[in-house]
Amino acid sequence: MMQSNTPNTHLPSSSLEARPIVSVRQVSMVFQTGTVALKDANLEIAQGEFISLIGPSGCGKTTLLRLLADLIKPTSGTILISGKNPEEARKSRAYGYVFQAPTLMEWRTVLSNVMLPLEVMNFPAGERKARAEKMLALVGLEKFTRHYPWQLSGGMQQRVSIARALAFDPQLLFMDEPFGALDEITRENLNLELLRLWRETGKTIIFVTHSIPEAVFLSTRIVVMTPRPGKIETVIPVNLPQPRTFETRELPEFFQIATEVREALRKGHGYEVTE
Amino acid sequence: MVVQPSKPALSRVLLDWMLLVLGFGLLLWFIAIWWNQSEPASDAQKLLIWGGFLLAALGIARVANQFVNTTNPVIGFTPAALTLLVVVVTAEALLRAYQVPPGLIPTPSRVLSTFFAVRDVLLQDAFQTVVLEALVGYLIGCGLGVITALLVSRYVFLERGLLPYATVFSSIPIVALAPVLVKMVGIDWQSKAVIVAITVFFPVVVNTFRGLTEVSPLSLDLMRSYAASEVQQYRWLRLPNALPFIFNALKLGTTLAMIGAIVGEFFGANGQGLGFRIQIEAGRFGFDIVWSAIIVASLIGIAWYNLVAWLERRLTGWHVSFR
Amino acid sequence: MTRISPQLGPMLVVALIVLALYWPLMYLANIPAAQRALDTGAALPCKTAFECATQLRSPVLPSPQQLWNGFRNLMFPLNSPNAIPLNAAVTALETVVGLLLAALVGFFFAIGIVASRAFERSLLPWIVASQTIPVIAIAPMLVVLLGQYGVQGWIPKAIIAAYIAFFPIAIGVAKGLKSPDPLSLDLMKTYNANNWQTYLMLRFPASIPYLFTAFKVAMTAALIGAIVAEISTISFQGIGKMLAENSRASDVVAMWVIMLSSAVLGILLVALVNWTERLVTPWQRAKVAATPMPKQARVSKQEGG
Amino acid sequence: MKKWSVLWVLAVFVLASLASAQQNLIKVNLQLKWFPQAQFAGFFVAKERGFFRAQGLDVTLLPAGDQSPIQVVQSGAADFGTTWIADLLTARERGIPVVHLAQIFQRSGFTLVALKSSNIKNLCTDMKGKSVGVWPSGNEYPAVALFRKCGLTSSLDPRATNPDVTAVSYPFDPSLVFPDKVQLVAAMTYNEVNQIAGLGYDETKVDVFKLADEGINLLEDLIFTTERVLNERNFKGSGLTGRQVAARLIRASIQGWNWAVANQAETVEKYVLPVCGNTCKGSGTRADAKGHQTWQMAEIAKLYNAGATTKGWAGFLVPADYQASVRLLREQGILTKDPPATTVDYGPWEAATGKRARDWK
Repeated sequence: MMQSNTPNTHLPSSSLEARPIVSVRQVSMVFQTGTVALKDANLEIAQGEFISLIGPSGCGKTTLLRLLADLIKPTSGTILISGKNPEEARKSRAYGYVFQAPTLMEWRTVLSNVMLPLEVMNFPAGERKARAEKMLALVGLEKFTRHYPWQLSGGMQQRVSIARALAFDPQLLFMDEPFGALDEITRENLNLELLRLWRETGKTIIFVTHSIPEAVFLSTRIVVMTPRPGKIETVIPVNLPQPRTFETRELPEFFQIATEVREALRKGHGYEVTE
Repeated sequence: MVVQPSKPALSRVLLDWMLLVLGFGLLLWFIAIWWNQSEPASDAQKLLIWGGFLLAALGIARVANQFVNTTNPVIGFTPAALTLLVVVVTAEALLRAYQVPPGLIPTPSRVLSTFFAVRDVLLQDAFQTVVLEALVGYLIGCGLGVITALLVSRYVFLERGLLPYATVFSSIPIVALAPVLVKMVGIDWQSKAVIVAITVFFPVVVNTFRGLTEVSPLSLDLMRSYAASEVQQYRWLRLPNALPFIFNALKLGTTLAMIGAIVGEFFGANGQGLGFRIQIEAGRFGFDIVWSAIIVASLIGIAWYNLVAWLERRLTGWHVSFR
Repeated sequence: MTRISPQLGPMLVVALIVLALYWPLMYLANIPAAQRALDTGAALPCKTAFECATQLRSPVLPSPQQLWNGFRNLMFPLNSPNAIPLNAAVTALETVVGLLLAALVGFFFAIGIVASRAFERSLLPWIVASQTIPVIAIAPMLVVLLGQYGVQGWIPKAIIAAYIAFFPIAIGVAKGLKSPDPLSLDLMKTYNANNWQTYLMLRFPASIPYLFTAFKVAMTAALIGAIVAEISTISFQGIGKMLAENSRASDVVAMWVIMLSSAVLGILLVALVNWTERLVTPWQRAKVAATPMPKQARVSKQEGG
Repeated sequence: MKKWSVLWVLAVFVLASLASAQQNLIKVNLQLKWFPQAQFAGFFVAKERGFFRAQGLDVTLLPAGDQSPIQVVQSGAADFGTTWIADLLTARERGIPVVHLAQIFQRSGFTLVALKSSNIKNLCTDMKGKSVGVWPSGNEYPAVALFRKCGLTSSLDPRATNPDVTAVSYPFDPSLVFPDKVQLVAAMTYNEVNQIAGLGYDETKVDVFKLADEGINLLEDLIFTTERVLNERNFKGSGLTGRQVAARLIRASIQGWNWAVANQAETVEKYVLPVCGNTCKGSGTRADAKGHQTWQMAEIAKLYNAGATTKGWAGFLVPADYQASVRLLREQGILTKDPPATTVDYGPWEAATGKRARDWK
């Protein structure tokens, strides 16, 4: 059951100065099959952060994202997005969502795929095309507006879906392993582009991955999650200099933080066989 | 360097066409000498006809390879046109050689000349059968089918309570309905329209429902993340997704509609219609007129099918099947 | 068994609603007819139009009582040449033989279409066109023609059934034969498999699910073909013959009974295909059990509502 | 005991079939023009009273619905058939080698029925612009001949774009179209006239126009076969020629017909009612099956007991009647040329009756 939200509840002390854009308190999710997908999760995310959720399969990272997006409802606990409950947030179109797969509508061209949310949200007709074209330029696909999705590579399709998520200018971006199916080279390029986008737009991004280097490279903070039951093991800040470049991956701090993450994952027995 | 597939030698190409021309020549020559004969041909001549047919068929099989890679639809149709021509000419020659009575099978030339003689009446018949009966019934049946599928996909109760029946009903031989419906609705065109509507209804419901529900779950999540209303969800996701499925049913429906209308007329017609004409003339051994009516029905059927297929390409050009 | 239970309730409710609507509808349809019959002085065993509505000889909609009596009259004795069971069996035989014949022809065309572009170019347009020819028009000719060569009785009907059933099979099997992914075809190439082996080991097995899907459509088509053939040609047995006969005799109740029986026959024949499919392709069953149908679509929608 | 009686019946049946096998009966299929009813009483009598068997024939009487009996005989599913003369002659003109063997009915029973209130007094002058209900499958020729004779085009003519008369085809039951859809409806004197009466329109309310009175006396029920059967040297391995079998069939049939017409009540009771099924009642008639068939038998007798039959020449096709039918069909353009002489073969009838056609006066 959802608990009633009281905006003036005392916030637990944290290192964050800004008012949190996302706040997760004591959230648990138990599926009908009895699986405990998420247990007592607590998390505060500030405006402009890039948060990665990392962990092995079954640790509840996608569940957490889907809970934030109001695609499912929590069994217990409270979630606030910009002070609203997730359903209100969804209805006020507070976030964009990028799925594991591009999820493009095969009957629409690249341009009209990006225009889809604008049509759904009744943006003025004149504005839609301009916005969509701008977003496509942002992801470097301005030359492919008239193509159909199947004419693009997987990486390009995923860029279209990012452009689509940005099209209506939400403050929050939820990304669920968006680059999971791509090859390493494409993935690194897209990582850079994503960071550029993040800097240029000032969005808050919550990013699900199970790649440690990717998480370290992208994030301002890494939320390490462990399975059975799914829970937040620890939150590791990433204080690598901005803007990050290819060279960032060569820094000793990069490896240090990566090791920290790996150890946190191991601590939660994430990779050990448990009976 | 890319090796181009070598073009067949010119002499080979010529040989293939020679075969074809020789086969046609044999058949046409026989038809010419037997045009006014009323005696069966000799065994040697019959053998010659079969030989001509085989030569022409072999010729087509080889010539067709030259048309395989063309994108021009008219040129690409050449092998099919040649096939039809060979079959028609062979039929003409064989029917003349064996002197098959026109009361059993009329020769193609006889059918064609009859066709021109009776074309006006056949066009009137076609109007009654195609426009009033098949088309009206088709539009009603398809329209109701899509609406039903929308409702069924929206309400789980309807899906569970109605859809199993629709699936079951689509395996019912619709012809069995025809006499009952003609009795119920009367012998005018309306009864045939009802038969056609029922015939096309069930495939449309079943197909459209599949199209509306076989949507990727991620796309549904996406629509939800946009807080899209249910109407928007249908408008932007489910209906476009269902279009290829709907068009499959619509294409299937064109032939079902023609057959439904014609069969319906067998159980009573008000003096017009292709089914009426076929029934009357078949009873009189007027098979030249029966075949003329068949030609009209087929031409309309093909045109109708292609019209729907054209619409499909226009509206669902994005679909896998057109890549 | 638990799998059908969620449907059972709603199906029963719908059936009950239809039944409940049937009575008023029947009266609505029949009372004017009954009134007319009474006005013209027809001798009926009833006095008011309301009373007569359930007893008309040619009702617009037959009353349940009439239907029940019709069923009793037409079902027994089981082996009577005028009862439904024997005639339905004859029609079923024609249909099944027609389907097998259609499978043979369909496979031939499918292989031709897949194996040779020249074949496809020369014949496919006419295969499609053949379906627009109303089979009912050529049936009488075909039957007389076949009769010349001693082919009589149920065989011509099976051939006519095959004529309209081969098309969905040809198209479906062609799709199936083309369905193996390029990688599997490349794999066969690495084994240096010849064409025949590729068909036998890869393309045919891959086409089986498509074949059965096509069979379900084709079975209904074949049944329609058999009935149409019986109606429009010389026939002394079969559902179509009963239909024609009772249509000529204007026995409306009998026509309803035959129509409903042919519906049951159609359902049974399609069920036969389903059953054969389960028997022939056990791996499909296992797959279906392992991965339940993608019903997430439905789940998400309910949440969204 | 019931059990035993069943066994007895079985035993008798087996013995009977053995006996028939010993007799080497020749299996013959005779295609009737319609469903079993008194219209074919003579054939039922010949079968059940053993007239066929006495001729060494085991005759199966096949019922018919839509299909033309000519198609059935031509396809070989039946050896002989009964049909109408217009059918036979048009089929012959289209190259189907059918041969007329014996003429059962000597008069036409085809009529058109109109409500008195519709004010149709003279067919030729009043029919224009009207709808006429006819049966398909070759049963429309008498009506076509009438339309042509009156100089009217009809929708049955595939060359008439704006027909004077709309011919409505329907599945034989007049109640489907009369009197709502058509002003005139085809009816046989022996069947549909009573069905129309059953609709509430008896003789006081309708006019019955007999086409014979309008000069359209096209002969109806006759026995025919194909040249192939007739010229068979060894009919189904029986050792008899096709002609001999035809002669035996005609002999037994005439015998059956004479008996039936002489013993109408018994014929209906014993030989018609047991074989006629659903169609027996004549849909819509006021009478029950027995009443309808008794009435039909009487009407049929009138068509049989006319012309040549009254002179003791039952089954004889009177050359003058035949010529009149041919002339009529030629005049109306239904036939384009005279049928060949082989269309009528008196041989089997002469062999069956011992009379000679040329002796007819």
